[in-house]
Amino acid sequence: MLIPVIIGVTFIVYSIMFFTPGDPALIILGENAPEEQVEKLREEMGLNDPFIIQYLRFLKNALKGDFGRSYSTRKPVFNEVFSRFPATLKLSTAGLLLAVAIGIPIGIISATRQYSLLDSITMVLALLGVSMPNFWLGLMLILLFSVRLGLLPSGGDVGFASLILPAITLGTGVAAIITRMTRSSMLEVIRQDYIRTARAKGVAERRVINKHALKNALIPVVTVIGLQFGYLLGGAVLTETVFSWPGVGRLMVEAIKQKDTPVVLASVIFMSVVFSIVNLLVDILYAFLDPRIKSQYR
Amino acid sequence: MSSSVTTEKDTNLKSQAGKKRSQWGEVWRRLKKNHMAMIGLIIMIILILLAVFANQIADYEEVAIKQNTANRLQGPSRENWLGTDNFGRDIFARIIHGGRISLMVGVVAVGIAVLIGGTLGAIAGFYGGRVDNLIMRAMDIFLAIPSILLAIAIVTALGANLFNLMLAIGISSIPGYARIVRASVLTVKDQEFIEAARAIGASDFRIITKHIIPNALAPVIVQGTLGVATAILSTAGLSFIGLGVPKPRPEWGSMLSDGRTYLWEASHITTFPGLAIVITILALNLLGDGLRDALDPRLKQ
Amino acid sequence: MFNRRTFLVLSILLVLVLTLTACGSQETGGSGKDTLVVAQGADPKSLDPHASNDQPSSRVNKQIYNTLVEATEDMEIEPSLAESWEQVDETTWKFKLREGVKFHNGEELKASDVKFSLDRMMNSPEVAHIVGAVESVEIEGDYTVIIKTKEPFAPILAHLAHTAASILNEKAVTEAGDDYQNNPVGTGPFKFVSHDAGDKVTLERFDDYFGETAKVKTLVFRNIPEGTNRTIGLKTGEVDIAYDIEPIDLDKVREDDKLVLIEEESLSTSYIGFNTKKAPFDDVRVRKALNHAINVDEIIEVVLEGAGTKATGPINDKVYGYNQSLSGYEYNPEKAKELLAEAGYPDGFKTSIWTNDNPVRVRIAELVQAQLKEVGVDVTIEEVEWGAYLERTAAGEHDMFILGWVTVTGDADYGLYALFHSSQHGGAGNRTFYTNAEVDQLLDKGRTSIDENERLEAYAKAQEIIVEDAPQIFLYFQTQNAGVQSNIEGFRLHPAGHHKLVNVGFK
Amino acid sequence: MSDNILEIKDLVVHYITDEGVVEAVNGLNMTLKRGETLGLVGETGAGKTTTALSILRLVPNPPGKIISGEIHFDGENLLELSEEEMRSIRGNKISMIFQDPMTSLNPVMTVGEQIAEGIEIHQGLSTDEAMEKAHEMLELVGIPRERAIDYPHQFSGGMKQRVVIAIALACNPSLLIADEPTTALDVTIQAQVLELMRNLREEFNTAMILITHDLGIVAETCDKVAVMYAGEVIEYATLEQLFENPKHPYTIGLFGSIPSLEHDVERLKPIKGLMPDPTNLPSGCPFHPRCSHAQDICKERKPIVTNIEEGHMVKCLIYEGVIEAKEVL
Repeated sequence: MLIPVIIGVTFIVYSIMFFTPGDPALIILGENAPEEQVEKLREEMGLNDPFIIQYLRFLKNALKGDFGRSYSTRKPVFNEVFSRFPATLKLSTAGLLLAVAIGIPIGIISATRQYSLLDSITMVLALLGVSMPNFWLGLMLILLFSVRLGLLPSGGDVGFASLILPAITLGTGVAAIITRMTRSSMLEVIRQDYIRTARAKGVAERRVINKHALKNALIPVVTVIGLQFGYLLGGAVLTETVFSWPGVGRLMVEAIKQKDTPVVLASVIFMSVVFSIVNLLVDILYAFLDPRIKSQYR
Repeated sequence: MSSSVTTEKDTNLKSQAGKKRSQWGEVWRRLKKNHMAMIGLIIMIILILLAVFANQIADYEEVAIKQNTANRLQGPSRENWLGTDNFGRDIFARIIHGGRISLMVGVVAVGIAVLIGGTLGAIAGFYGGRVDNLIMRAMDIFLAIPSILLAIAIVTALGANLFNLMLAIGISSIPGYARIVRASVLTVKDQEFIEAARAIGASDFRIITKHIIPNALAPVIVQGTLGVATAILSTAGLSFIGLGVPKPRPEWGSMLSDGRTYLWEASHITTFPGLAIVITILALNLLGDGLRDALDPRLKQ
Repeated sequence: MFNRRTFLVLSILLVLVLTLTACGSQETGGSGKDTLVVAQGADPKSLDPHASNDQPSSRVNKQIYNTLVEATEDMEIEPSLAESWEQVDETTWKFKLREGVKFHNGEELKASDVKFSLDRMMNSPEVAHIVGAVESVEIEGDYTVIIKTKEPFAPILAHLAHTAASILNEKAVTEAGDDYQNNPVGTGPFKFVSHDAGDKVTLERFDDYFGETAKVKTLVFRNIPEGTNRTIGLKTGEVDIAYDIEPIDLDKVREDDKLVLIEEESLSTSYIGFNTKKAPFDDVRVRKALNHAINVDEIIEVVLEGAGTKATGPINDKVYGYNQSLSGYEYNPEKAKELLAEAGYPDGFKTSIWTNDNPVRVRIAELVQAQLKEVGVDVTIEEVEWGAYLERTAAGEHDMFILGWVTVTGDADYGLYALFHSSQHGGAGNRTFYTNAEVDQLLDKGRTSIDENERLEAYAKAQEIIVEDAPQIFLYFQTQNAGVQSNIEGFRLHPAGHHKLVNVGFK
Repeated sequence: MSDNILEIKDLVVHYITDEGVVEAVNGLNMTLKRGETLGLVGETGAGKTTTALSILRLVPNPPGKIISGEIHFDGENLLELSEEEMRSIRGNKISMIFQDPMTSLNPVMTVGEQIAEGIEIHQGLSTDEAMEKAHEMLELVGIPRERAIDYPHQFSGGMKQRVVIAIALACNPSLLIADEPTTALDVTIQAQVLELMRNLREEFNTAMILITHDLGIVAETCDKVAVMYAGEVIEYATLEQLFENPKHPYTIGLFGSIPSLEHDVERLKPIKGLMPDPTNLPSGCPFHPRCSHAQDICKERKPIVTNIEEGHMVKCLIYEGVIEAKEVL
């Protein structure tokens, strides 16, 4: 399933970019290159071929890791994007871990104390969390922790301290979603008959939650986490811009401004592929959590 | 974004809600009892009124875009409730006019997505088989591209203006609606009243428009309400990275972005448009959650 | 059981990520006395000086490489790799190289490296124009280089001081091939360690440097695009020197006891160009009218928070050849309206102004839009992407556009020729398509004459005519600045914008 | 030690919801002797399951709440125990088999683990020992021990209910509550499962409360029968007494509503009307709106317990002599 999805993604993104106004040959050669030279380069680059031919050529090269060269730096695009990827991965992973580490326990506690004050507060905060644009949250965090308090760095990837604010920025929305999801999933599971069965066995409440309810409740949450990774990657574009984080997202924003189409193209494809792979991993994790699916695979 | 997963799951349950007029009355009664949803609704009504009467409250030409550099970077005061920006423009007026853009993009983008996604979903669900397979696989591929990235790609390609913004955000949220509508079509497709309609010779088109669409309405309304919130967030995000509406027209995301430079000296330029976004999204989420509960009472036991 | 294990795994992962990043911080983030962290607003495009002509790259390349001659902070030409030189005849220059200069790879600098570098430069589309006057580079033995120009070219030394004229090691370039920019080798006080794309460039003191060796062991250039973030970095101490403090943040740095704000007039000018081929801007009265209609002081106040000086003409007093007697255009909307009426536009007209996404320019455009509205000119702003911006202004599709120019060489030739000579229409620099035979003649004279007085006279006259013809709205000369920790010593701003860091150290 | 393993006195349980207070159990009284099997019958919503859950103190709270009453088990009032003491009783001395085996088992745990869990908790055995015991229990209910490592979805409905029974009997409880244990199963499987339960009950000498609305099952299994209506026991008797001589009009109605093979009934006489709205129970005798013998007094006066004969009790004004109904007497 992964391969056709990736091919489909490249097709969509390539088609979008194909219809971008602006002549790549002109952008490469510079503004006042002679007409015949431009035409020669167009021919060389195959820009005069029909769309489908150009796409297939692009796909062929892309499979070899060749996404062409950046218009602005002249470096191979794949290297450009790939060299930025660790930073994005680090940020997204940190954001996700933060979100999971906050969202799941809080969601569980909130569900086990439904209608309590704690539950209400949690729900209000979670609602705020999903309603907040992350770039604004980032700016507000910078305002508080960097500008006013001078505690934390506001930009760049220079060690743990510099990861804190971006990870919170990126993780908050997801944490809120995971909290809500865990809570509702937990509430649903707690109502199930098998939880009553466990209680009727004399299992302590703590154990009922941890052993019987949690794993079942996590099954839908894991799907959400997988889907949220796409949101994280998208959010990384904005978060990286706010925090001068040297990842793929900011590369992409810079490339957009410089009209560096190959870089934008490759960035979107790259992130989509990562997203697809993450979802594949989630499916595997899913099977690990849910024996009903595992036995289907056997 | 926030609740799409739960909504999808609940589609089946909800499809029954839309059958009779009187059931909408019932939905409204339930919605009225939900205080949070009512707060959301009231906020939304206020925001819509502000947007509609923006020019009466603060004239676009004379207040929202007119520069007054002598009065720049002022904090909140009696004259300028939310202060002024770096060109001395009243931030409150700009937020109201920005709200017009946000709401319009939100509604139109969701409209586009519902129309295209809904049609695709209905066709896929109704005809099934290869058509279904083809459409839904295409949707899967669309879903593999994180929606904000897809929107970025489209706006980058087409150029940044209001129309392209709506189009891009609309297109990037098509798959969600396709899935929902397909799911509700599948649940009602084989029910007896459809069979009955067929038996008296109703055309496919008539069955789809008269029977299936009303049944898919409830989940689409919920998803649409939450979708407007997502679209507004995306609009702000795209504007923030410079893919928004042209200047000097105010837009929340670009106001935020412009304010970044002045974060230290005049943080109100950044704070207030952000708050406007938060309030709007919060209201839509409250309303959306409330609608979901009202349309599907079984969930809220 | 399950959840314990999961949380255990998660927390281990978390700790792992944290420690990984924490390790990263120790090597670069520490404010140890031996590491100097410099923040600038963009990532260097390339550490191959022949493949880039952007300020961020020059700022790094300046530390890695040397040029034959060097312009000081006062724009005086000084020996660098060439210890002496002489002008043999009108078109021939002879340079005597310093002996015993080592490249970072241990090779010794030879005349052949100089020839190789300059030849390579002449073939590079990005920077060839800087040595466009050079006809050939010859060598005599290992330490003598002879440069011949096509015609007499007075500012040759200033051009050779450009960072793009940096001397590379032939062997290193040949060996590295395509990958040279990731393995740059120069003779400068710092040698290259690593370049984390989009993030930072790390350099290390070169102990065999031919001059006095650098004060700090490690030099890190960090890329922090957001101006506010650079200032914050300075405040939190993670950055030692921050270039280009946002105007709005200047007071913050000034007022901070632990920081020093260094300001200096620069060689860069900002202007709004007209398309003089296109109506109504083909009428000099309209161009003058708009010059009067624009309140430059307001622009300087709003956009630069006062950190700039109003331009009186196309170049400022830092540039050799500046005409001191010019006074520029005063802000006078009434006069502007009169002139417009005279030109046949009593009710103004509709036009457009182009800008790229540079926030300063966008803000200028917004102000200009509002100011011109007062005299009846209705302006729409079009934000055009940088590539397309250059492309389309070169093609003459625009009405008005906002651009800047840095007279890097500090010589009027560089500041005027490309912008106003009719041979330079379009992409070469003259995007206003300004054509004036007399100006052409004066600029040619300034370029070829080797009599300094004659040159000065020609440039003075040329500036007078240009201001009178007003192909641009002359805006301002931006004051350049840097915020520096107060324990830093030896830092000076260079008017060209790329500052030498060899002498910078901690007190 | 008393003869009665279980005595419920005046139990009142309410569910407090937004829509109103559901009076699920209203002053219920019931006793059960050691080793005896009691059938608890009644229509859906009569409060049978709530009663059962009250004994285990597992009424979901919120919204459910035990308002008042006493539940004596082995002489101890369960309602006064701490949660911890209660836990040591659940699954150990009292255990319960739930209605739907499909949903009663945790889908992500192996059946072995689920059986062993209770054993491990209550008998202080190590995990391995508990698992060994679980294997034995599986065999006891007729499932090969190798299947202990399988997950519930790998079993059929009847097999699952066997697993549930194994869980319930794992600690050899003195009281087993079975809540419609066979309703969700195929008819053929029902018989097997009932047979299994009967055998095991005898083997372990466990007292049992069998909740059902199937009088046939009651007839085959039970010693005593309690008929519930609107949260009260309205008739309590031995099996013979009830089947041969039902007293309460509702009970009679129940018999009337089962198609019988033995007696030739011309047509079924389902009880007219529906169960009353539990948030708004009728005044007086809760059955009066549906009762063909009802008179005005029935709306006002709540019937009390009348002893018909030894061990046969009924709550009806007819037997208090307040009203007359010839056909019934």
